[in-house]
Amino acid sequence: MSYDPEQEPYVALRTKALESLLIEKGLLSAEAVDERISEYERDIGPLKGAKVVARAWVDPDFKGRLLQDGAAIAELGLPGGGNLVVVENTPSDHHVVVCTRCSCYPWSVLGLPPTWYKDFAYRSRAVIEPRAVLREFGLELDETVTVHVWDSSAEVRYMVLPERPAGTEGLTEEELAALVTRDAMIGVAKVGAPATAAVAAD
Amino acid sequence: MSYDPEQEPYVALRTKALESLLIEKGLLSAEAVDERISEYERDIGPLKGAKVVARAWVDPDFKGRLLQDGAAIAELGLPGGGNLVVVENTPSDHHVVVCTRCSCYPWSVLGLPPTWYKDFAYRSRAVIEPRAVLREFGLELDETVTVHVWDSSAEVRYMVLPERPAGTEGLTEEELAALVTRDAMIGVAKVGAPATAAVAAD
Amino acid sequence: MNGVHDIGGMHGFGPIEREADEPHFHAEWEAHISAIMEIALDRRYFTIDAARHGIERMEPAHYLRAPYFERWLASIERNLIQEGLLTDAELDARTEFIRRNPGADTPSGTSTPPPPKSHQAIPAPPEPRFAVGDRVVARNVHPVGHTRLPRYARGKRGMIHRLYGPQTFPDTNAHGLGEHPQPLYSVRFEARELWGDSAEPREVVYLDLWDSYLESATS
Amino acid sequence: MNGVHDIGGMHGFGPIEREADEPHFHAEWEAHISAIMEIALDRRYFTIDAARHGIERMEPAHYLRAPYFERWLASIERNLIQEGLLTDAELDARTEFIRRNPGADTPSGTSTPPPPKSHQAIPAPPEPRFAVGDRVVARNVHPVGHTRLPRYARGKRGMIHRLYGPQTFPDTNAHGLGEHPQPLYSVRFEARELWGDSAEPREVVYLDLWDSYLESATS
Repeated sequence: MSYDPEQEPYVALRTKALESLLIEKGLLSAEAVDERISEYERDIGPLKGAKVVARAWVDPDFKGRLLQDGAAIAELGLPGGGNLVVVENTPSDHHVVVCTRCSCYPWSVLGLPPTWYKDFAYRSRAVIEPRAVLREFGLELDETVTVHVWDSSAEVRYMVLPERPAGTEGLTEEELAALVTRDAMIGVAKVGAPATAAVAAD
Repeated sequence: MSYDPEQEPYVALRTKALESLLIEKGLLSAEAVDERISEYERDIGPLKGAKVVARAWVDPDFKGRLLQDGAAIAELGLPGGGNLVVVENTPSDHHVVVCTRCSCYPWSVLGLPPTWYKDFAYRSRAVIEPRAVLREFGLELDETVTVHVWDSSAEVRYMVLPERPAGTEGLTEEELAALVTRDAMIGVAKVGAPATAAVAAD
Repeated sequence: MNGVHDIGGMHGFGPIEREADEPHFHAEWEAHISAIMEIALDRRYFTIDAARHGIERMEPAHYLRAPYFERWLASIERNLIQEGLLTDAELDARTEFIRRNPGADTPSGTSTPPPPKSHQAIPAPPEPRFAVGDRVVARNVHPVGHTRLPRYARGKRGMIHRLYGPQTFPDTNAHGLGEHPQPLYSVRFEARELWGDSAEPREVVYLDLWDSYLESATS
Repeated sequence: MNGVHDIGGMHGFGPIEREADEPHFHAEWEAHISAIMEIALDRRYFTIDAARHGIERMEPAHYLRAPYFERWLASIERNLIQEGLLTDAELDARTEFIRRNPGADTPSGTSTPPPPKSHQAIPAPPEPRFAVGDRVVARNVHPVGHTRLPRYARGKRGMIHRLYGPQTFPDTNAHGLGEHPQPLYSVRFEARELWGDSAEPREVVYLDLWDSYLESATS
């Protein structure tokens, strides 16, 4: 098949062909596709995860239940915690999440994954040189810190509970949630103090 | 850089550019390149190896020296045996040669390697499923035979001494050499008896 | 399978490239592929394990060259064709039609959707063979089919970190051979065990591994 | 490095494709690349180890996509540029000139060839640590640089099958860090040790391994 690069990319044409054939065969409805796409457009990214983190920071009992079982996010009205495991960063232990074989990601709390999470560089390197990877994200860990890498090889999904930054004692739960970034919940960043949060936000 | 597929392939242009720059800089002479290319054109492929095999079949003392040290090919006036190791196929042991990480090959006795030897399929599979690979070459080994796979990872080069086929008792050394194929000296084939040799030859 | 997708620990893929203000999708077709994949999985046209394996079976150079959602497209195609729901020729012809007639109508649905495949009877999962703290070895296996046990962990010693409930076994489910749930474990590996002297200091790696991927380290 | 070139034991590369009556080269440029490579090695513009590593450092998707002699071209370019004998810009410009002026003369040699690089002093190789029949383990290492120890053998037990004389150590020589010759051994591995239950019956694999790739299996 000849392909003119001035035209639509071949994958776009092929996708239209696939969708149209599936609709013709009654295997798919255009409405169902549109509905999913609207959901993507409404995707609030990592805001759900940020709410979970903020609550865990202000409510030690909730934090305990959350670390025991990710299903505790239901207490915030959030679905999808059934296969969620939350791991907690501390001054001595840093956690970071990857999926080396495909792109498993905690969608229920973080929304759609960034492309770098799905790219070969992150997938290949995070398990063998996590400190070098974190350095590229601007995060230099002290050599006394243990790095815990979670390679999501099954249907369990991992989210990192970042450390609460200093100087946030007076903030409300909502203000705290606004500090929490997607990258901090993947484990490739820390949550910055309020003064620096604007810079650290993704 | 724009590239018109009707023109010469980009790699051909790039090769010309490389050669012309090296000549301009005095790092290469056109004559030296031409001389090498003439050598390739005169390359007699696996005929040297075939001579070695035939001699080993008719001269047990030579065979002993050859299996001890590939440098014995010098007795036939052949250079390049200094890093050569010859391994002998028998009814109980079958040897096959591969280079999984690049394309190391016993050029001094077999000439230029075939493309399949350098391709990913052979390189990846020969060490993990040699019997399946040999089957694709039409060689079904009895399950009692041990398969020895030589992955050429250093500057040693391996050549297989195939089994002498039955029914060749009356043949001269030259006639025997004519039966021996490149594939048999790589170890992906056996040497056929004279009646079938025309079919088995590569 | 020992495929190029099993990329953990590989070198040569360069620095991590981040995009500022990245959109959810970089082209409209990507959102459509994502939606079609989700619907196909919901309707059980194929399983998530078959979807992953469909990506893994891409020609290796194509896998490395294709953008992310093109890999999904490749797997959707392969699985639908394998299930007999589409043919490659139909897809080629329809693609060509759309290329020649941009914006033209294509036939709308003429049949009712098939009912979702019913679940097969699922055997009861075996009891967990290991407990938290047990020393285990990930088996040195190299199956040609789908597996979630990465090459970098095979033959390596670890410790059971946590028990999870049983999960569908991908190695059978990806091939339509049944769900055969098994106990799943979080297994903790010291980086030094995985990478030898090349390991960074103070690193541990956790993998979620099924019961049959593991052997007792003392056996 | 753990690169895509380290392909032994991988799945997914399909059947072996043989060509009947295959010519030595499939295009004229291939013969030229082969000649240029041989001359460059003879003249010691770079070492065979650097040549191999130049191929290994190709972008992985390019490595898998490029025909064989294009991989040689890539390595020659990279090594000559690294040695300061050429620049990428010169190559781009000359390629463009030849594209626009097919058949036109290009400048002929204006300088005399540099004398071949003299060999550096080569340290005496250490004595072999192992003897035929010794049980050894290939080290579990994952260097980012060049190595000839394939991933499939790392951490695996074998037996010294044969001693060879010392050979230049590729892991240093590829990086211009000296020849540092070491004893070389033919090491025999049972396929079952390498591939576990996935091994074919009655198979052994031999690798030529340098002294420092090995540890005693009893230590």
